[in-house]
Amino acid sequence: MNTQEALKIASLLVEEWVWTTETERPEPNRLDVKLTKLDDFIPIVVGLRVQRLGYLSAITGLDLGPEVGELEVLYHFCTAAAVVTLRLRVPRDNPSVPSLCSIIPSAEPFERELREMFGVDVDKHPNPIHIYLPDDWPVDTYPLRKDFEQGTVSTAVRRGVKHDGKENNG
Amino acid sequence: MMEKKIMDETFTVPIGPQHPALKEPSHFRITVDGEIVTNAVVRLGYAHRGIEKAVEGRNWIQNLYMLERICGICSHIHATAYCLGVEQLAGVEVPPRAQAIRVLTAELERIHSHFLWVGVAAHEAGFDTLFMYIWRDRETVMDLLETLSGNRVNYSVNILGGVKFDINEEQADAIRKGLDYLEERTNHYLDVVSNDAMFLQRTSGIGVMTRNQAEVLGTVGPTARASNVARDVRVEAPYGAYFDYPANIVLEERGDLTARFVVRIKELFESYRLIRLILDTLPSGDLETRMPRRIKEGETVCRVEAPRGELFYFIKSNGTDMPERIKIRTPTICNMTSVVKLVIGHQLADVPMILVGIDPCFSCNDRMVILDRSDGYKQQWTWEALRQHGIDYYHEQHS
Amino acid sequence: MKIGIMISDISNSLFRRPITELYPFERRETPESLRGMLHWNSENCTGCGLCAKDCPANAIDLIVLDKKAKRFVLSYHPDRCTFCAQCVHSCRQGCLEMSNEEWELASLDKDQFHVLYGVKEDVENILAGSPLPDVDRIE
Amino acid sequence: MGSTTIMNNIPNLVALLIFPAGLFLLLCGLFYEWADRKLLAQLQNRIGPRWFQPLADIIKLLAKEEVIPDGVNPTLFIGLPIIALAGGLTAALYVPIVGLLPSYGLPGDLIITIYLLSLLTLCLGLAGSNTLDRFSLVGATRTLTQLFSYEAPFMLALLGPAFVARSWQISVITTFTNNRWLILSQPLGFLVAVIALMGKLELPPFDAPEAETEIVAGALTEYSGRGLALFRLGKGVALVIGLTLIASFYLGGVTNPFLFFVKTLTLLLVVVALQALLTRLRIDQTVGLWWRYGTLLVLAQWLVTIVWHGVAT
Amino acid sequence: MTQNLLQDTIQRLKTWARINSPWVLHFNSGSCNGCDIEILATLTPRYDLERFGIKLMGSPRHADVLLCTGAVTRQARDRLVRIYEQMHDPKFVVAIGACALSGGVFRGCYNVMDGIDQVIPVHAYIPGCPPRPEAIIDGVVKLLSSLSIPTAKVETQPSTDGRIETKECSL
Ligand code: SF4
Ligand code: SF4
Ligand code: SF4
Ligand code: SF4
Ligand code: SF4
Ligand code: SF4
Ligand code: SF4
Ligand code: SF4
Repeated sequence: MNTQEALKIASLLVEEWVWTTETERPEPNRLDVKLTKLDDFIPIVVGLRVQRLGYLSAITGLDLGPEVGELEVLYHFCTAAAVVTLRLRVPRDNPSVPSLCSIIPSAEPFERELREMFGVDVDKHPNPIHIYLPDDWPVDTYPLRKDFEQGTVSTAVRRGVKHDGKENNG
Repeated sequence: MMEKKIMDETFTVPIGPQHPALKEPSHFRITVDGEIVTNAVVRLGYAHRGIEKAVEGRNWIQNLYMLERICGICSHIHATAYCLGVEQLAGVEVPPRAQAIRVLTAELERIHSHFLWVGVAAHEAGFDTLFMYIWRDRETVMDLLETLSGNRVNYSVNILGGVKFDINEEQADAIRKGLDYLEERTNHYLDVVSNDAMFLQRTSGIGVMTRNQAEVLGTVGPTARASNVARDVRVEAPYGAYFDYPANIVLEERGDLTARFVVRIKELFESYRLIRLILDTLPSGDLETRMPRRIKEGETVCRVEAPRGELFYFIKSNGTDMPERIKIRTPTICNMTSVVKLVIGHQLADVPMILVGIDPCFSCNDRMVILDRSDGYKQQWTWEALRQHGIDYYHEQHS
Repeated sequence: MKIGIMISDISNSLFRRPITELYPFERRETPESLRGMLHWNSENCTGCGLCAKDCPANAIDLIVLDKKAKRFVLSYHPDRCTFCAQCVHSCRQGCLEMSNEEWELASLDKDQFHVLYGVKEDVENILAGSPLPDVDRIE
Repeated sequence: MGSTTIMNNIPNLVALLIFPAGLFLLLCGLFYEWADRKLLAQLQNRIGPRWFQPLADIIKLLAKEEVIPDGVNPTLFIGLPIIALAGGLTAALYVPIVGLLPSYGLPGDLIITIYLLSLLTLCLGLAGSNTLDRFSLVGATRTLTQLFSYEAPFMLALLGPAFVARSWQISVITTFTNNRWLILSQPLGFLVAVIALMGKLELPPFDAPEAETEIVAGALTEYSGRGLALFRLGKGVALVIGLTLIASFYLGGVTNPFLFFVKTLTLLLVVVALQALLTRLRIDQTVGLWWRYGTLLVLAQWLVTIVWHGVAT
Repeated sequence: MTQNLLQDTIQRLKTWARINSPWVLHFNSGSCNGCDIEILATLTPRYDLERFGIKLMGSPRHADVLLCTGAVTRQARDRLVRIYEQMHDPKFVVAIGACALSGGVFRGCYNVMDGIDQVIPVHAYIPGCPPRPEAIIDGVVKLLSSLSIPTAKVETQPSTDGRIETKECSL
């Protein structure tokens, strides 16, 4: 499937079907789909999958900041040069998205990363454990949120490091 | 063996912390029901440095160098992906000469990376002579990269808006000469990995992944291409100078470890061809365009083909001199998933083969297995013990 | 299916001198472009601070003693430097350059890794910790 | 700590040195270890270690802190390396090292020698299983597995010359083989003997028991300092003995020092070339290979020898 | 008298052996792999560290020198300390690369400790990103030669063109 065909099928799927979406073409090879209803998300993904529209290339989390009070989750599907992006908005406190693992097995690490970096709860995730962060990472601390301060965690830990009985704080 | 009695309940087998290894450390936790793997989870982060957060606090220029240092093996491709993305956002045209030099460096990097991998994999399989010779010849590329860029590993060829270094005739000749030598050697190595009986018995038919599996599991790069999945960003979605210098895709059908060796080695020939072509038809012109320090607001997605597969960048700018968000998805994580998913439903005894099959360096990361049962009974297993278990298991099956 | 395909390599090597370099006894010539230790020439420096601003590793600080009289001291940390040459590229006055000879920087203690470039007297003043008129640091 | 280790070691060392020709043999072992590493390096197109390297390694190991890990039997932990080395040194008494006549000789000493050589491997295996470390245990299991699969072919291969010489006494056999190049009449036996020797000494590609990429250092993972030094010395000695045996049995005898060095070093070169050429076998492959082909080859050789002998006499 | 002489000789012999037979262990504490491949490159035919008796060991118990790369991520920290403790005396640590010396580009990131010497004592520092294999050899040789002269510290000398290499900086 080439890029143009893929984009065409994708826009047919998301625009002229029963779901409520807003689409945009920010760049010639990209189709940006804003989902207004969380319920539409899984059916659309299944639709993309059935149409064999690319593979899930990445999941990006975005923190729109405490002022907006929302997080955005982006799912990028790639076919040839085409990139179809599904955007979900979730509230900043208590965010949650459904897991894609049952449809797309390779979503697992991406969703785990989303969980620990943004604190987005992934509903029904098979392995909701840390992927990158250490196990002793403080709870409710999400490094990629805008209000996470670089250095707070690291200095706290560094004080704790001891060697040869000497305190070692750089 | 003594493991027998433990085998009949469900328990979790976390394979391996990391090992002072060349490759990055990782760690698997495998849940087993009797003999069948029911779940496997990969745990990364021994090399997690918090880059995605750090980029938000540094300016666009500083970030170039930090992103370049995500990984020392394919540093240039990270920097290229970032530059292409930022230039796209800023709406800046990069001169064709600079684009060509970027691609040339990327292909040199691919050569170094594939040589490195073949060498390490050979060492892993216990064939040190191949490792030594491959790494000896790899020095040829390293020298070329060093004379070209001034550093052997993190070349820093890119700057936003272009490249730092030019190539003169003398350097071009040195590259051509180096490639001639490497091409001859590569032919020889292709012969070794595809025909040496002793080596084949460690690679042939091992870690097989079918085409469908590779496709569904979202594998990328040579791992996918060794299973006949035509996924190569250079071909599917050309970027930079790949429009003018199209690459050909290299596919293998068998999907086993041998195929992964062969794909990588055959890709080298493709790189040699591209580099020669670029050297012969290097467009003239400037090396850089001026970049604004502040980048226009916007978002972009940038995909490039790293030596290990598709590298994905998502860049969002808020109009200041620092990025709002950069998301990096490296190829390794995609292929990692395929391992984790592939083992489910297989015998525990097959796990090592599948892991080793995907990327032999896993076996060097993971040397220890800790049996952690619910009653608090802990036991350490080596990677090898697991392998041994596999061997014993099949011996019993057959006798 | 053959056994021992690498026999041609090893038999070639048997009677040949190894390819090994004799470093540190013999030093190969380093390429012109090699990026080694950073050097600073104060003459043309305008004190714009771009070099310090773009350094990804915060390896350089510009200490401004007197902006009008162009008295600057550059403090450089080779242990933080990633030898990326961005500062060289950023400087429009061409004050900075990277040596292709000085790259064997290993040391047994870390004190070696703080280098101050500048007029001798200024550097010594700073070292002595004497109070300086409106010192301004650009990082 | 370091110096006391040395001081504690001194009685042991002295005991080893006053052993007839012990010191000389140890040096010989070190020399052959060096030759092995150097040749391998040369074949890999690099310079390799300096001539005193094994000596420096040993001295350094002797001077290093010795820690007895938790959960091991200390007597065994300390004793096994000594027994291993002693076994090797004793075996040397029956072998024409440097072309000299063996210091001792009794009927059937060939069997004794081979078993003394196995003592080394056995100690290694025991040492591995004496610790709680998993790498050591796996290493030990592999060592012992390998020992049992290599013992028979090695023995049978060496019995070939013994058969034609009609004696099981090494000195008698060497007198017989002097200037008789049995490699010509028993090439298969020679081949099996060389490969089995490599297997016995765990040289690549049969180094699965101590594969660095798989199990760190196998049975010796927990050993440091003196224990490791003694095991290394033991292996060096075993290498010399093995080479001497094969060279004197198959390569026309080693009746003077010159011939000895030429022949054993040539043999070593063959061994090293094999090391360089072959990919490490998995332990199951190692074992399978031997039971399937090694023993078979040697039996074939025997058959030929016997038939040929029958015809000749 | 003779007792002293013996002691002295043994001491010399030990030092000599130690210098000539350093076995190394390599640990990646969260580096970008750049430094690690250069370390591996020093073992390959072009540079061949075996010339100096340097051998890469797999077990901390066998190693005398720990070659460390990376900025020490929080996950790697405990393991680094454990490996250091498992090594038997006398042991030395060499920090390789800007990351290992100070955190390099990753200085200040939330998951890194900014250098090996924040966690374990370090005996030699090799700057570079990554250092060339020759520079690594140079660093190791400097460490080894310092072992023969117990008080080896490189002299600080003022160099030409007004540049001074300093020991302390009060700033
Ligand atoms: S075994 Fe693993 S850690 Fe050791 S050198 Fe090979 S790849 Fe690196
Ligand atoms: S790129 Fe990914 S793995 Fe690397 S530091 Fe950033 S978040 Fe962690
Ligand atoms: S895939 Fe990642 S780890 Fe591998 S070479 Fe590329 S950047 Fe490095
Ligand atoms: S150099 Fe550029 S960024 Fe700096 S002050 Fe001047 S205009 Fe602004
Ligand atoms: S690709 Fe990701 S997981 Fe692999 S080394 Fe790089 S940051 Fe780590
Ligand atoms: S070379 Fe790079 S890291 Fe070093 S001082 Fe210059 S900008 Fe900073
Ligand atoms: S960029 Fe150049 S002119 Fe500006 S402060 Fe730095 S050295 Fe001086
Ligand atoms: S110093 Fe440079 S090459 Fe070494 S680990 Fe750090 S970023 Fe990578």
